[in-house]
Amino acid sequence: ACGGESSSAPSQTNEGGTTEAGGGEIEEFVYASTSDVAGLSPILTNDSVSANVQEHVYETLFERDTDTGELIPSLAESYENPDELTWIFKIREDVVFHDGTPLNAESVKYTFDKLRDPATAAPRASLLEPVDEITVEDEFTVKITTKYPYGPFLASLAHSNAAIVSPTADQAQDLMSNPVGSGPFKFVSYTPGDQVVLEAFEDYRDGAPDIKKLVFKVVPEISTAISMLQTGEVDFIDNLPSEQIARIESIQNVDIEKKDGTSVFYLAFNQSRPENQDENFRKAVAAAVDRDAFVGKLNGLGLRSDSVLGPMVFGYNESKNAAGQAYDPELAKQLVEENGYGDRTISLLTANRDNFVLMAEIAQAQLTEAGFNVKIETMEWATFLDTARAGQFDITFLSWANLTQDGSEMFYPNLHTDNIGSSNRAQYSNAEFDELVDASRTSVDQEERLNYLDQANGLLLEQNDVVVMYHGVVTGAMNSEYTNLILEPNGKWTLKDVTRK
Amino acid sequence: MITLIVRRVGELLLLLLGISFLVFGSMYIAPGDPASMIGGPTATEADLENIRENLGLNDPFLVQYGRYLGNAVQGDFGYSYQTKQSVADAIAVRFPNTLKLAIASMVVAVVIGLVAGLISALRHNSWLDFTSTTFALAGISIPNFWLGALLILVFAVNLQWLPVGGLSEPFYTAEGFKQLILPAITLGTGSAAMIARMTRSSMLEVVRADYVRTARAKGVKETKVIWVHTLKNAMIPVITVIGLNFGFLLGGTIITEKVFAINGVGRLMIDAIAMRDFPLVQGSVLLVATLFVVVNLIVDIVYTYVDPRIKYE
Amino acid sequence: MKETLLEVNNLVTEFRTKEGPVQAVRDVTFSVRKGETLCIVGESGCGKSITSLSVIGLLPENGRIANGEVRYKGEAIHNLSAEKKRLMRGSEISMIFQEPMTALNPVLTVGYQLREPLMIHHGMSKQQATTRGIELLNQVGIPYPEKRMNQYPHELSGGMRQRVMIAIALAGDPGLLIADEPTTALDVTIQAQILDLINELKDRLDMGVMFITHDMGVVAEVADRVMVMYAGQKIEEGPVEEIFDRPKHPYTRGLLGSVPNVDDPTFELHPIPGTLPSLTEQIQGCRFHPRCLFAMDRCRQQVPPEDDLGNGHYVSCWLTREEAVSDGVGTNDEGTATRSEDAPLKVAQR
Amino acid sequence: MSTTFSVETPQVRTKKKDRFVVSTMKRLLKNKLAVVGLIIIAIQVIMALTAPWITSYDPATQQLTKSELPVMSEGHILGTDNYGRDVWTRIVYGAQISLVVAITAVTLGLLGGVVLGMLAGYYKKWDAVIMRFVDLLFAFPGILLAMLIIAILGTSLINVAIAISIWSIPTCARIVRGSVLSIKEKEYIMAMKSMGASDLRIMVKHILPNALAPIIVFATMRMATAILSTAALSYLGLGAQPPTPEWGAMIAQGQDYMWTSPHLTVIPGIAIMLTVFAFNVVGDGLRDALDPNMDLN
Amino acid sequence: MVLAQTTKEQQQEAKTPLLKLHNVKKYFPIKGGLLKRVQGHVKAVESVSFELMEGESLGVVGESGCGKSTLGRTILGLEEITDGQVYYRDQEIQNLKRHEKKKFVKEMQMIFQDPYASLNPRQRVGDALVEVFSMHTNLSAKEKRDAVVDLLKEVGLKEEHFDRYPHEFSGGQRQRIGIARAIALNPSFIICDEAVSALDVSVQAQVLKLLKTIQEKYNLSYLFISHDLGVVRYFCDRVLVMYLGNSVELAKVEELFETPLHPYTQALLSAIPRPSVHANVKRVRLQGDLPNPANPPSGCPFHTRCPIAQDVCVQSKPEWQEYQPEHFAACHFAGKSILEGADV
Ligand SMILES: Nc1ncnc2c1ncn2[C@@H]1O[C@H](COP(=O)(O)OP(=O)(O)OP(=O)(O)O)[C@@H](O)[C@H]1O
Ligand SMILES: Nc1ncnc2c1ncn2[C@@H]1O[C@H](COP(=O)(O)OP(=O)(O)OP(=O)(O)O)[C@@H](O)[C@H]1O
Ligand SMILES: [Mg+2]
Ligand SMILES: [Mg+2]
Repeated sequence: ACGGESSSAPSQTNEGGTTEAGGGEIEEFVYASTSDVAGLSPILTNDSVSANVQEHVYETLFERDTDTGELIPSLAESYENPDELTWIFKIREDVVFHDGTPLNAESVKYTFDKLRDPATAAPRASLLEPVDEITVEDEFTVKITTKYPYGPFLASLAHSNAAIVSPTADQAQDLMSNPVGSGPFKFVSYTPGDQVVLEAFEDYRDGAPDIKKLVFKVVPEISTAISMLQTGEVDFIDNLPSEQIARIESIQNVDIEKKDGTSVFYLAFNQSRPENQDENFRKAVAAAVDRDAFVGKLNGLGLRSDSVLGPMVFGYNESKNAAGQAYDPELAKQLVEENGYGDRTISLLTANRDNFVLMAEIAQAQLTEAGFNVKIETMEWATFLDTARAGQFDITFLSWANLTQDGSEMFYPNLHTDNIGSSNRAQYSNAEFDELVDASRTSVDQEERLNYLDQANGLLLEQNDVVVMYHGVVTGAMNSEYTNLILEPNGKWTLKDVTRK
Repeated sequence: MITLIVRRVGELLLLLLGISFLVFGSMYIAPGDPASMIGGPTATEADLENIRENLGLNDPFLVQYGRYLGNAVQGDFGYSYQTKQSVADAIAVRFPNTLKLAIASMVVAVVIGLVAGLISALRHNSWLDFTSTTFALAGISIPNFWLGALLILVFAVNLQWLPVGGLSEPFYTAEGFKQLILPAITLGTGSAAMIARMTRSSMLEVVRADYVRTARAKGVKETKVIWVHTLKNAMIPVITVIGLNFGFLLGGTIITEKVFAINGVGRLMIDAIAMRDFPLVQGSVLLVATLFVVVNLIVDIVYTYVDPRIKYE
Repeated sequence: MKETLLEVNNLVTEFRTKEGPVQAVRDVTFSVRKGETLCIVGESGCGKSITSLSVIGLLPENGRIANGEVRYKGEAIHNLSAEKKRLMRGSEISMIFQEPMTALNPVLTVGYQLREPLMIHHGMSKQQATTRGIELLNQVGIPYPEKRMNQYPHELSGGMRQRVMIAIALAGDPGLLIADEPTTALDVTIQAQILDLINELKDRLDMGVMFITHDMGVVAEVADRVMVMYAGQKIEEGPVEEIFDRPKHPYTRGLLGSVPNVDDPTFELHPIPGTLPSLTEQIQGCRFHPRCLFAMDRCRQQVPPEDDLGNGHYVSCWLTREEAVSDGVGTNDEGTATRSEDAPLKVAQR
Repeated sequence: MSTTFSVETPQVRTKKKDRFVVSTMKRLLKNKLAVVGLIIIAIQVIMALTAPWITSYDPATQQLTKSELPVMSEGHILGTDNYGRDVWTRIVYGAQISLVVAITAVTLGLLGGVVLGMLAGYYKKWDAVIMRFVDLLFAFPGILLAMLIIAILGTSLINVAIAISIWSIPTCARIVRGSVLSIKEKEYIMAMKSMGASDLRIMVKHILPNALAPIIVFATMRMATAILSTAALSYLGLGAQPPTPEWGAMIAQGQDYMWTSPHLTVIPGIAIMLTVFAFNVVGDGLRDALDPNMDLN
Repeated sequence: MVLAQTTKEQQQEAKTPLLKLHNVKKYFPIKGGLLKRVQGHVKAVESVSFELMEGESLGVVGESGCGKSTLGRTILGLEEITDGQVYYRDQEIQNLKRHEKKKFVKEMQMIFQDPYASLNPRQRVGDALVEVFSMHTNLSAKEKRDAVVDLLKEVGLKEEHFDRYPHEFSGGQRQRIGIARAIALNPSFIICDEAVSALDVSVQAQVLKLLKTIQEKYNLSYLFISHDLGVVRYFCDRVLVMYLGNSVELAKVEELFETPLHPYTQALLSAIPRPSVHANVKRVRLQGDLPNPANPPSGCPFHTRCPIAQDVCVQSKPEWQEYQPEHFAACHFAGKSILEGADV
């Protein structure tokens, strides 16, 4: 892997050293993630780590343009939308799965039906929830009808869990441990808890990638992973923690890539509690929390905007950048004083991972400053999800990665009345808001949708129902021997174009 | 001996029954829904309900536990909720790493512990004794997550002598051996200290025994007094400590595995608990408990060789 | 008279303790001849064991011979090098201890422990040592010696263990055997066996024996000569008949008066009041005076010198110099001290 | 009248004070390491008790503009952490937490262990049942047990204390049982039985005080373990709730800054190590002072 | 000093046995095997019967492990009796309820062998004695203390000893404390289990004298367990000889020492080292060791070591018979001298 030039890396691979002239194939490329994949079947998983691997093995009908964020066809060649409820997709004809099976309309129907089937218990079955029926029109044409007009449908199809799997393979083997897709990399081996190894798919339609062997390694401690990046044991890591950015920057043989992202981190109120329905209370909280100072702490890995839909999300409107209650400690203190908000103990629920603790600690300190009486309750993820879903908190921090980069996909699960008791952890219920979101979901006119989403966004900010802490910045750090990493705003990345510098 | 083994196996089965009930019960009452861990934050209530039904989580506790036991008796320890992989397979992949780590740590612990303990005892009250006692106590006092991080910082990142993490290479290769060093030290230090302490006090006690005086009265050489008439007797309590520590090591690899990116059972366990992956938690806890009992059984058997007074009928 | 084996002159043994140095043996002089048994008697803690350990050179770490000398066959041995002392132990002087349970190493076979001195002192091969070991076990009266060689101490009874200890002690053909209360832990019937064995071996091998005990019965049984110790000092010494029939020191008489006689139904006990002083206690004059019923002013001020009463009988007591001993104190036929007036307990009225 | 027996005791006259405690302490103070340990513990206790007076900062107050100041910065002798909180203040308040959690955990664990061990040792018929239960806890990997308990009870220091206490029970029960088994055979227990003393009286008044030495040593050593375990659990994110200045949590948090501000991990690391070391050496010293031949395993 | 005395003759005439044992047995189960089931028994006491009169001292002698202590404990109910009856003043006392037992607890006391182990080392001796009164009387604190001080004086200690710990006393003094505790509740019967064995001769003599004085004062009965025949001869009125859990001989002390009937008694007597250079006792040495009480020999338990054993001794167990008035023995050849059968 190390090419001819001297490298600071102590031999991380035993086959290192063999090189060839020219553009340079990359014999082995190692990516480290802090947790293991749940599995390798897009149908049965729903986590970003698994998605990272799956992105390289499978393909979806549509994808986002990395720069513009627009949806562009991928496996699909084109689509028609004859009426609001009907979608006709033309599938590319030159695609084969790694096992040799040709990818066609039948494969698409098979995959989607499997995903929808309750017996499969697919975690992301809801992606295709609006789908009514899927029919194969001809070898490479598939028609999908929906139960109701569904605006973000194409975005759903670009979701990595909607990737197309090889029906023959799915029937023959367990895709969870032995995946077969049509992507640029072919599955080699999976050691649970340790690593997934892929190799370049020589018959890939756009030509085989330079990376010949791609390793997804589990390194649970990010510090360890960074150390390994430094010693050359690892070539690429993503999701750089803001606390360590300075350290990574100081490492010589590593390049950092950054890009504005779609994820949003926000403070939410438990709106099922009457105390929290008090508009002034929320206003006081919003005024007390200094988001600018907080974003400053992120060392450039956060984007400051009041808008719930960030710049990289469909539905964003610049005008909402400062539409929320601005930081105003005096106002906060005054409100607290006037209304006696300091008298009750506010439980600030937070999961003990990512930046949540950071947000909680800073917010707690600032709220305390303003006169509130806040007690942090950290929980492990599993308990947090349950506790939040059941609405046992006053304030919490939530986040949304928004893989589809579509505003409806943020608002509907997180804030729509339909989802109270499940993903609407804020227990937020506002008829006007629901209406706007429904409209944005059912309309297929993108301009119209933009408008609905912006109005909904405004509604939330006006009443400080959501206090946005920051929007994520997508990051990756790669060994500087290599280049051409594709980072997407939703946090996904592709290594298929990576080449030696 | 056979009776001992048979009885211990019987006790082990009872123990495992108890532990499995405890684990099952605690996972059952613990908040956190496995379904929502599978479904992720986006899952709808319908998705979750579907998953729950699919995993049989809606059945009453005793039905679930009974089903688990029934399968376990037939050697089927279930499938991971998350990965759908069989628990046996999931553990089989990781166990060699944990075992490797535990054995390497034990080697470190025993070698350092015995040497330090013996030096302490034989140079009783000298500065060597004082130093080694101090180090032993310091060894027990270091939080191992901290020690691990410091070792990485010094030996892997700054000096670049040893790899930062991983345990993928076979231990007999140079690379594999190097991979083992830091984690083994991190994990073994505490045990080394305990063994050193026990060796020291046991030696000091035995040296005062009447039979040592007898040996001297016979005119036995001082070196032989130590190696023949003292050491074996002194080792008896030390063996217990070694056995117990090995048992603890097997169950205590969690933090070391995390720090050194080792794919072992310890990490599997915490991940499984965090993900509410009941079958995996069960499987790995039962494994660790079994090992603990087996190791102690071996210790008991070793006893009969070291101490002829011990007889198990 | 047989040749003198062991001579101990003015032995002082000192311990370093937290309270400073203490003397456990204070200026003790005695000797043992070939084929003779010297019994050392005295209450627990009077320094019997320490005396014997000083002789064989096995004092505890904090102990040392502060003064005096120990000679074996005329040669001073208390200041030999550690290595020379080691070679002397087991071959010239052997020792057996009180607790046969703990004096043998529980994890080594009887055979191993028995072969060891043979190989060390006679340079025997393992084979030879085994053969000789079996002979030795036979000699000390252990049935099935071949089988015993492969057994562990815990598989033997207490009496058998003590026999093994004796066999080990004899293995190096020592000239002097030190037996430190070898029968205290045993039952009377077993004790009788062991005492017979030691007597027999002594005669057969013409050894000198230093026999430590606090049981006057045992003394009468085995001793040729007796040395009585009190609080680290020798207070009386003499042939066994002298000591039993004409005890001179009130302490010796007290000891004899404290042991009920099995054969005499009319026997009355005459206990010595009080207890042994601790090592640290400062006592002026005779160390026994606080417990002595006949203590005089002189006793409280001056240490009594040792008087030679002839016949090998020595005593350190001012009373022997006073002619008026018989005033109030007589000696009965048995030689036990009696007093005209008893010293009963003061029993308060309830 | 007749002569009176002198029954003067040569020993020094007794003060009303408990000689056992005094003499143990005397012996303990002869042990240099133990003295060092005692001093460290004393300092820690003082720090814990006087926290508000020896620092003018609040452990939770942030100064985001003054974050990650190095050691010996102006106004912040040990620097500040990533939130600009004064590290010295947090260490001082952390001492409180470590002590309180450890004491709670050890006390609860002792309670359980002593009761179980006492019953098992004293009543033959209960022995098997209790000891099997103890084996069960024993065979259960420690951290895992704690994690399960915390998973059930939720993340908080109190639950950490409970988890650690449960974890202490088996060892304590074994030690107590061992002592009880040997003490039970002592003649003074037989004597009390022959006097018609009740089992409860025998256990509480006659066995317990004599089984105390190993329990005290165990408790001291367990303090060390408890502090370490609390830190480990906090490190795993299962202990202290932010912004509680728990040392383990401080290490975990500081670890992200290990390369830029190493003092954030090194200082709490040293604090833990010193404290744990102190309890260990004192425990060790106590063991020697109480009974050099005692076997804790 | 006026002692409340009744002469021994008077007591004997009264003929009310204070304590009566009838075929008392005590077996300890040996557990083993896979399920720890009972695999056999240590027959620690195998059928012992005797009567003890008021004011009398009965010695129990025998080798270590022959069941002396077990017998004592069984009488006190500290060990559950396996079979047989124990009567105290004609009332059967085994299997009594707790509250019924209390009465007898005051009546029957025990003094133990090891002066270092028989006092709670963490309890001041005064408190230890006070506790006795607390358990059985309703005295006030002051009264209790006074009573304890009296007791201390009674056994030759002083009031100032009240606040001391056991380790501050010598062995002999501790034994006095043990005696004080035993007599605190005014018992009629005391079991002395090797009460003087661990003491130095000089101290032993002191304690024996004290025990005698007290006996006379309170008309106590002693069951005096010892392996020292000299002490027994000095101290006791009658002697029971035990061997391997069996009573082999019982007689008045003079008679037993002058004309022992059982070969074991004879051997025991001949094995005692006499503290006199003039004693000329014919010695018979017993061969071998005590058999294992878990696996006793058939027939007469002594036959394996008996110099005069015949076939009948191997086959049948001799009965416990009264050969002379008040002189019991269990031997097929009772009265035969072992000197005849032994190679001396
Ligand atoms: N290592 C030591 N350090 C200090 N004092 C000691 C040491 N060993 C023995 N002593 C003291 O020396 C004195 C004599 O002890 P020694 O063992 O000789 O007594 P003994 O006559 O053999 O008694 P016993 O009959 O109990 O065996 C005792 O007071 C004892 O406490
Ligand atoms: N609790 C017990 N469990 C099992 N066996 C016992 C128990 N107590 C005593 N024994 C056994 O019963 C037998 C008689 O014991 P006991 O203590 O009564 O003998 P002893 O005559 O008092 O001996 P010693 O003179 O040594 O005190 C011994 O073999 C002993 O091992
Ligand atoms: Mg001695
Ligand atoms: Mg007994």
